Amino acid sequence: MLDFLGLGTLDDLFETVPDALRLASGLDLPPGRGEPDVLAEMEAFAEANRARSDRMVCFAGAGAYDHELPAVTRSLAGRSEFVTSYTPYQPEVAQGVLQAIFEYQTMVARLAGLPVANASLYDGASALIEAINLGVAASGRPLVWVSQGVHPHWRAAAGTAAAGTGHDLRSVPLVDGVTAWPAPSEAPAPGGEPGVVVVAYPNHLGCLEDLEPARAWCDRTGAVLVVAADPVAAGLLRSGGDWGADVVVGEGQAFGTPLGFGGPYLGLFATATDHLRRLPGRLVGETVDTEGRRAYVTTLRTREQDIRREKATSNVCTNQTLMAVTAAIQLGWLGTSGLVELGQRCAVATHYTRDALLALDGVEPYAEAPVVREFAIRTPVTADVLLERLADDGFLGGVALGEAYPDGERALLIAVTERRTRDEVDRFVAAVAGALR
Amino acid sequence: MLDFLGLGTLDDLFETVPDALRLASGLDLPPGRGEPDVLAEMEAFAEANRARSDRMVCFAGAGAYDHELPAVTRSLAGRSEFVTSYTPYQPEVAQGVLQAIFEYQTMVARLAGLPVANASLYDGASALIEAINLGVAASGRPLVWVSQGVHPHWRAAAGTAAAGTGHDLRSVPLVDGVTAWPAPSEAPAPGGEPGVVVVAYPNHLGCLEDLEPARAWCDRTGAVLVVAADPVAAGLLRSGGDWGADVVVGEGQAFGTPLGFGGPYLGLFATATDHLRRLPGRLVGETVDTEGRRAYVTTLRTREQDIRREKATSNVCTNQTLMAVTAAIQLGWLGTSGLVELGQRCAVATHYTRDALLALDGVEPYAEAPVVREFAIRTPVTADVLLERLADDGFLGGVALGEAYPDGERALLIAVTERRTRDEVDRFVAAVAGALR
Amino acid sequence: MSAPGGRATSAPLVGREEEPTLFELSRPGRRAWSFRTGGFPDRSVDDLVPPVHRRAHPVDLPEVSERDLVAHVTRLSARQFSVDLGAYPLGSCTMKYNPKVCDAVAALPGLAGVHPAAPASTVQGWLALLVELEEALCAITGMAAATLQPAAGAAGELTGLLLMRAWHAAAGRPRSKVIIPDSAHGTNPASVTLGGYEVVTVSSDERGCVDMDALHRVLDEDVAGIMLTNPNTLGLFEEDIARIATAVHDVGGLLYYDGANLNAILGVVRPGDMGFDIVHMNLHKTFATPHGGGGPGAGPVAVAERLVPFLPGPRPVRTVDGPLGYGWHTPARSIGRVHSWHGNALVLARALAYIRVNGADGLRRVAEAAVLNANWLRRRLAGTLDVAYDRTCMHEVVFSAQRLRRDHGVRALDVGKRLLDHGFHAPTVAFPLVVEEALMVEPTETESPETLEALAAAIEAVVAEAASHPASVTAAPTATPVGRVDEARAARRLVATFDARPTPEG
Amino acid sequence: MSAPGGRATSAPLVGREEEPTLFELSRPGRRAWSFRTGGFPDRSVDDLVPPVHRRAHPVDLPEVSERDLVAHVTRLSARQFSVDLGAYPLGSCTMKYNPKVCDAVAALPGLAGVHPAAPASTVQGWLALLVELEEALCAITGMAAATLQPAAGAAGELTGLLLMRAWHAAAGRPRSKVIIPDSAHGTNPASVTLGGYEVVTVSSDERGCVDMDALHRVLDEDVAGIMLTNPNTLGLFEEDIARIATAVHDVGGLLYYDGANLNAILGVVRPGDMGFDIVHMNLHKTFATPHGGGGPGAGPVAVAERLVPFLPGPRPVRTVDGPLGYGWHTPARSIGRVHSWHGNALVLARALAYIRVNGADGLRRVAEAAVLNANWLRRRLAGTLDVAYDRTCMHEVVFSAQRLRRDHGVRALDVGKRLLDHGFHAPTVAFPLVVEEALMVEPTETESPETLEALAAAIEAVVAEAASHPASVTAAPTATPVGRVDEARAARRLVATFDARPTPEG
Ligand SMILES: Cc1ncc(COP(=O)(O)O)c(C=O)c1O
Ligand SMILES: Cc1ncc(COP(=O)(O)O)c(C=O)c1O
Repeated sequence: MLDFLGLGTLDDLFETVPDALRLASGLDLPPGRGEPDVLAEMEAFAEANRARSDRMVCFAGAGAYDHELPAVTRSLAGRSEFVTSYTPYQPEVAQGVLQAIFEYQTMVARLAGLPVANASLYDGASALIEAINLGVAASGRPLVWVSQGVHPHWRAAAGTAAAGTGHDLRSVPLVDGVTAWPAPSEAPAPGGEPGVVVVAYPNHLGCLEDLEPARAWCDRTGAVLVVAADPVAAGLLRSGGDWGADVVVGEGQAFGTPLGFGGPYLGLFATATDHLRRLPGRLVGETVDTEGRRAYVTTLRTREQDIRREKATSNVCTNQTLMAVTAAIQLGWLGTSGLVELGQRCAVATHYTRDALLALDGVEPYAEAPVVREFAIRTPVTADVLLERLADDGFLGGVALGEAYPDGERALLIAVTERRTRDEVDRFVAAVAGALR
Repeated sequence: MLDFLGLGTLDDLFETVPDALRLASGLDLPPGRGEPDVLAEMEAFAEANRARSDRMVCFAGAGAYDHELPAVTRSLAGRSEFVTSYTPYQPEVAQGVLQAIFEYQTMVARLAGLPVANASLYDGASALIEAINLGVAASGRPLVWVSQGVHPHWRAAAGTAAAGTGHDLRSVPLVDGVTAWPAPSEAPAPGGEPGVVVVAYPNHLGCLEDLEPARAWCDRTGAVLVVAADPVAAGLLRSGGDWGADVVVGEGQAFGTPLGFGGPYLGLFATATDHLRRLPGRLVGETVDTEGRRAYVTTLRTREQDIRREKATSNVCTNQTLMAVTAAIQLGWLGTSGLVELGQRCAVATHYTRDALLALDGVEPYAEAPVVREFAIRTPVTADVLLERLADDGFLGGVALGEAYPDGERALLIAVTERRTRDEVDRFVAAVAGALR
Repeated sequence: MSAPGGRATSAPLVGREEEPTLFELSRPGRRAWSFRTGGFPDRSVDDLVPPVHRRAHPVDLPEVSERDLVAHVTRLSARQFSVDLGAYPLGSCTMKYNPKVCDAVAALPGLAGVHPAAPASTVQGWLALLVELEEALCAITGMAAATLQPAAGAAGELTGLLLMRAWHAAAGRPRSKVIIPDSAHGTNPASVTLGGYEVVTVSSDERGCVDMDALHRVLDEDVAGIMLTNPNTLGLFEEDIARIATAVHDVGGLLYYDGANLNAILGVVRPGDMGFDIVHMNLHKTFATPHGGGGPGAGPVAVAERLVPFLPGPRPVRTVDGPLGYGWHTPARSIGRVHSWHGNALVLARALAYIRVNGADGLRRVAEAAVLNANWLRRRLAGTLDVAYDRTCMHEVVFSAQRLRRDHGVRALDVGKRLLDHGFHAPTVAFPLVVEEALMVEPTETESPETLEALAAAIEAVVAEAASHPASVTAAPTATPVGRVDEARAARRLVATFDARPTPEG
Repeated sequence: MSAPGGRATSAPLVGREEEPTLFELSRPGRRAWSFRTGGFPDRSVDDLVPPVHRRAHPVDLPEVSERDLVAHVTRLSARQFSVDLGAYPLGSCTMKYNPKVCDAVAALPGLAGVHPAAPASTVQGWLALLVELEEALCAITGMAAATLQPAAGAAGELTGLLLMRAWHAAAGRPRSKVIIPDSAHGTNPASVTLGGYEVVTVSSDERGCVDMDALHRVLDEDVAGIMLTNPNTLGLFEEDIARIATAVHDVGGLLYYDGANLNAILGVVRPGDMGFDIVHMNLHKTFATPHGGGGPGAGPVAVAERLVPFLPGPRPVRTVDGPLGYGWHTPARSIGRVHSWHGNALVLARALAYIRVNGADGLRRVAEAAVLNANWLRRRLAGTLDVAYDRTCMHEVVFSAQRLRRDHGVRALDVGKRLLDHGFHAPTVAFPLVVEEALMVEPTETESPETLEALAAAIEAVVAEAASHPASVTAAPTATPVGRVDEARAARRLVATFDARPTPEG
């Protein structure tokens, strides 16, 4: 091939790279190794993780949950046609991915109780950020009220992004586990009239809060209501749309994606049709081919960065399609009854666990509002210490509530999914009792 | 649907089953359980196996080897089109499996050094039995000389089958690790003029033997020479065909199939064109479709049981196609150079291990003939005791040679594949030393 | 012709181009393999292997990159129909959907990574699993014990016949004949021959069942036994089974049950209760093993009490004393091994998982749905095709295309080929032999009413087309990756390896 | 129209029939799910969840059996092109083959099963892995440290711009503009806006590189920095990079390297050595993450020493004291989090495995092959299509179909569509914007010479056909699962969910 190009050596290929810049001695990396050696090295990393769901019983949640990952979802989502294809730029050879996304969009819209959903965003945090951007653009007001019930990492990420957009994010505190919105009578504090109001459902403490006050503020001020909703709880709870949300965002990891140390996950995003032209990210629509057969294609592309460039609704390009396809498969696996059953099983197990823990000496509720899959407790020792002790007993005992909340160091957030059994919970409660003794 | 059939209850479907025979109280089995529960139960069985290759270093062989199972082979062979299809009775929608088998047949024929190979048999033992049946039919003489170097389980299975066919199987003993064929001068003992002569290469002790004497006997008597050859050693060794075999059989597990407690494995079968009409099992041939495009189809079907019934060459129907497809993929992965490399690595590691073990006090060679991947040693304690001690140290230390061989209880057969590292071997040798102390 | 070399184009998705063989894609020097670093001191194989044993040239295998290997095999897979793609109403083959959880079971490192010769103390999980499976299969069949060694149905048949032979021999009255009905699966007569017996065929009566008179005519003291499938391969239940059993037992013969497909009788009736002495089962039909393009399977054989001492060994058993819960045991008068190891163990693990998931209740529902679906199709298509035996069938139903052939020259085979164009696999054609132009349909319990209706509608459409445009049917299929394949040429000019191809022109 | 319900026919394999949606296949009461038995005492949810929160009706989801779900999704997959099926010469997208061993890595239970909030003491393996990846990425780019949090390239860009902003702010001289070339990828301007900057575009010169004069005209003290891709999106190396760097640094600006695709420069030249301050990488292009139909990816950002204190946190680090080897650390002036957790961790694990398998030598060979392949195609097709900039390119090459359009009315888009009929994915069309009727071809290093030749031959054939039978090209594709798709209608009559479909006639 070099001959064909009239070149002498492979180095000549890089003739356009100035000599002075070229790496003289190669990369400072070890030489290549055989795949089995590398796999063994990676297995050694894996072995060094004690907190793996096949060896430690998982009560951690906080936005990442140990739900059922059925073989059927894994094998279907692992089909190489899905895994090794690109963004469906050529719809004629991409109907598989396109139709799967179309089905995903439909399911997410139904979960959210809103008419449109996009083809995915990176994760819960990025979905929230895009929702805020959409809300500010729609309302024309950069003041954003964010309930402290929203996941602290998502709030942090939104804060990071706000440095660029200049949005003014104000935290609204929780009191007794639910957001203490300013009373309607108060001067619209903090910060003036909000353009966007963000609330989580259930919130980070696992608590269910009444979304009416938030909706009322939006009605009063013309703000956009963003609800960060747990899509698993949708089996039992009213949808964001039903509460009057303009945008519903969420983390879709629970639908078929492994814990994976936090990624890749799946940002869910649904909205009302008014906001269609502001929708961030990809959207698949139904159409026909030249012979009138049903076909799918990415649509309303003029919103997107590759066409609109600096005026795009968002900069997102690569998204989480494979996770979206996975979620569509998993939601198909669950079906109407499975989602209800899932919600119920989580709720029953969560309440059983909560009751048993609260019966222990020294354990107190962190908040009293109703919960469905997660709850926080206060303990006499710090959460970090407690977690270490529980880890030695084979339990990932929860997530320390941490600095984001008052006295959070002594508070533990505990999630109980449908994968937990009574036996596991009983042993866990005993281990907590032991650890506190 | 019952209505459509004019039936009242599901029970009515079984109206043709006499009442007296119907199960009144249902099967004596527990009620159905959820898949996750069952998976957990199966995981508990798995957990109860200490001898798993991810936790114990494997030096066991004896016909089942711990070779590399690359991710690429596993993922390709796991494609559901291969896994969930039937025997390719409709070639127009089965070109995938058919072509894969055609490629497999070609590769097996080349490994064997013979022109034709079938589409697979159950395992090494069944391939041997079919070869004996073919040989007796071809020679017209039911006397079969079987070298004791042939795997004792295969010999046992051949003996079982001989009860039906009436073939007269005679063992020819090993002396110094190689078959002691009757001298050409001797009265053709044992049993008269053989119709079939069977020899293993390398044999069960791992030893390489000269196949000329066996070939000479066949030439003299018109017997069919069957060589049970290790296909991995084919990277280094002369093929059965090259030694003059009429039929080459073998166990194909080493090519991409997991140890799997002994199955499903893969019976390899190749032969000379003279024996084509006696070939057992399926055979794929190339042909064309109506438009002249290359296509594949199962052929010479009149040999098979579904057409020839009691006159068929064999009763085999379901075979091991998926393992054959797997082997074709794995042999494609290995390629010419990989098979050589594989053979070399096994040989180097095997000799290193053998030398180190023989340097230990009390360890002696069981045979002196040359070896490539496996060898036997004599130890002062019984092999069973030694294996238990080694298991406690994390080693599956080999396979007890056992009753099939003289003083076999104190002999251990040790296989060293390309997956073993020097560090593992050094630790193993130290463990053997410790166990013998 | 296709460009050779590592050509990555996706013919299957977009058209009907040939896929070159891996040999044509090969280029010397390319490779995909990689091994662990052993770290052993270098040694030349020439020092290790004597020259007489060294091969002169390496084995010629395809040399391709991993990329080209993956593209090739993926494209091959795209030229292959499968259950996961669509319905496969192939009678006698039970191409049902198998739950994916069984794949996960078979892939567990603690099952898949276990060496078959590891000491019993280190494989207690496997031994327990096998014992539990044996017990479950006995409960399902109503037998006393089972061997799990046979690798497929035919291997099970031969094992059963060898048990029969050993039993008669032990009783000191060896016999020479085994009776099988004319509708029997081809493996039955082939196995009988291998078992050292002579095949005696009994014909079916006009209802598709064993003709009792014919049976009585052939029964004598030289009959070792009879092999039956019940429901038989016409999908019909042998109502006279109790009388058959008595008649055979009366002459000292044994009853063998070809339980290749148990779908129809699970939880309904048990071979043991019908009087059978020996039963083989195809776990790859009823018990959740996908067929893998032709295998692997597993064909355990369960037997009545009196045959237990003859079972192949070693068998996994619960130990009665000693520190271990499970061990190996070879029965006193064992016929010996019938497999290199313990049978197709990973297939056996799938089967136990499947039985556990279904349980007693679920297995019964399997039978109900399998039989309901077959009868629904029988009724639904009764006006379209002739039903070979128009009575309640079990899990499969045999139609006949005799009239189509007579009136329009369209054969059962053509109907099957045309169905491929409709996206369905063809039914079994030309079997069972006792029905002219047979089309044997086994919908299985896993297809939905909508699929059955779509299948029926497709068959209706093909039959209608056979009358209106017979040539379109006989020229089918046209929408498949290749058109109708020249089978005669394949046999006439045998090319069974790439090396046997005539050298290409030019 | 397709029969609704759980219809199992394999349209994709045999024809071009539609696949119904899962909603149409749904039948109330069917189910696929099953859960572990919890064993908790029964309690009614009505006691647990106050009525105001309870939904009135369950969420309407498809109700299908596992069998129908599998058939549906498998059939969808059969309507999808992919790298594993064939070559995907999509410029700027780097659709290369990724070794399967990386899938095995991402599936390891000890990596995939780890909760992201588990205490550091229980995730030492993950922390070590991430630190080692960071170090390797720094070695490759010549930078001091990196954040692994960004989930894709665009997220990396925004992170980089926020770092730029924080740095200028910390230095007390906030700025308002960022310069990008007109050939830049669309995410660059979009990210600049989100970073709070104004986009200033510089044009390319006639050689396809940044026009130095134009650059000097826009450079001033209000410029926060410049975003460049080098090789740029025309596949050309910006030879003047050192002068550009000096010029930008001279006005106090920073240089941002859009390293979406590093294939061309691995082991050849490092962004750090060219003078860049910030680099993002798309691990899903260069480092072994298959694209998953559009994602997930990972877009780590590496920075020069002076920007390290601003990196997002918490970062995985080697600990200097304490009992643990690895821990978390948030830099002093961190811009904050840019991900819900720690980034797309399983993608990061794949990348480290890929880097280890290749090593320094292998990565260099990647660059050589990527560049060699692109230049070979450039040369091979120079007589067939116009090369936009006919000079040595790097890993991709841009052709123009301008003449075809002018002479025959065939556009770049049509050429791409017709290539689909030849079994290849289309090149990138209509990007970069600066080339009329652009056809941007990136063969990648994983395609063989034979594949390149087959691709070239197919392009030649299409170009010839465009002259002889332009209508066949503009009507393409015809051999694909669907014909050319009506994109305008999709936007005009938006149907973005099944519920938005007009109710079917009848
Ligand atoms: C009725 C019947 N008996 C026996 C067999 C033989 O089983 P196998 O193919 O597993 O050898 C089959 C299946 O092919 C069958 O359908
Ligand atoms: C040059 C260039 N920059 C940036 C991006 C954006 O990366 P991502 O799609 O991961 O957000 C891409 C890829 O799409 C690209 O090709």
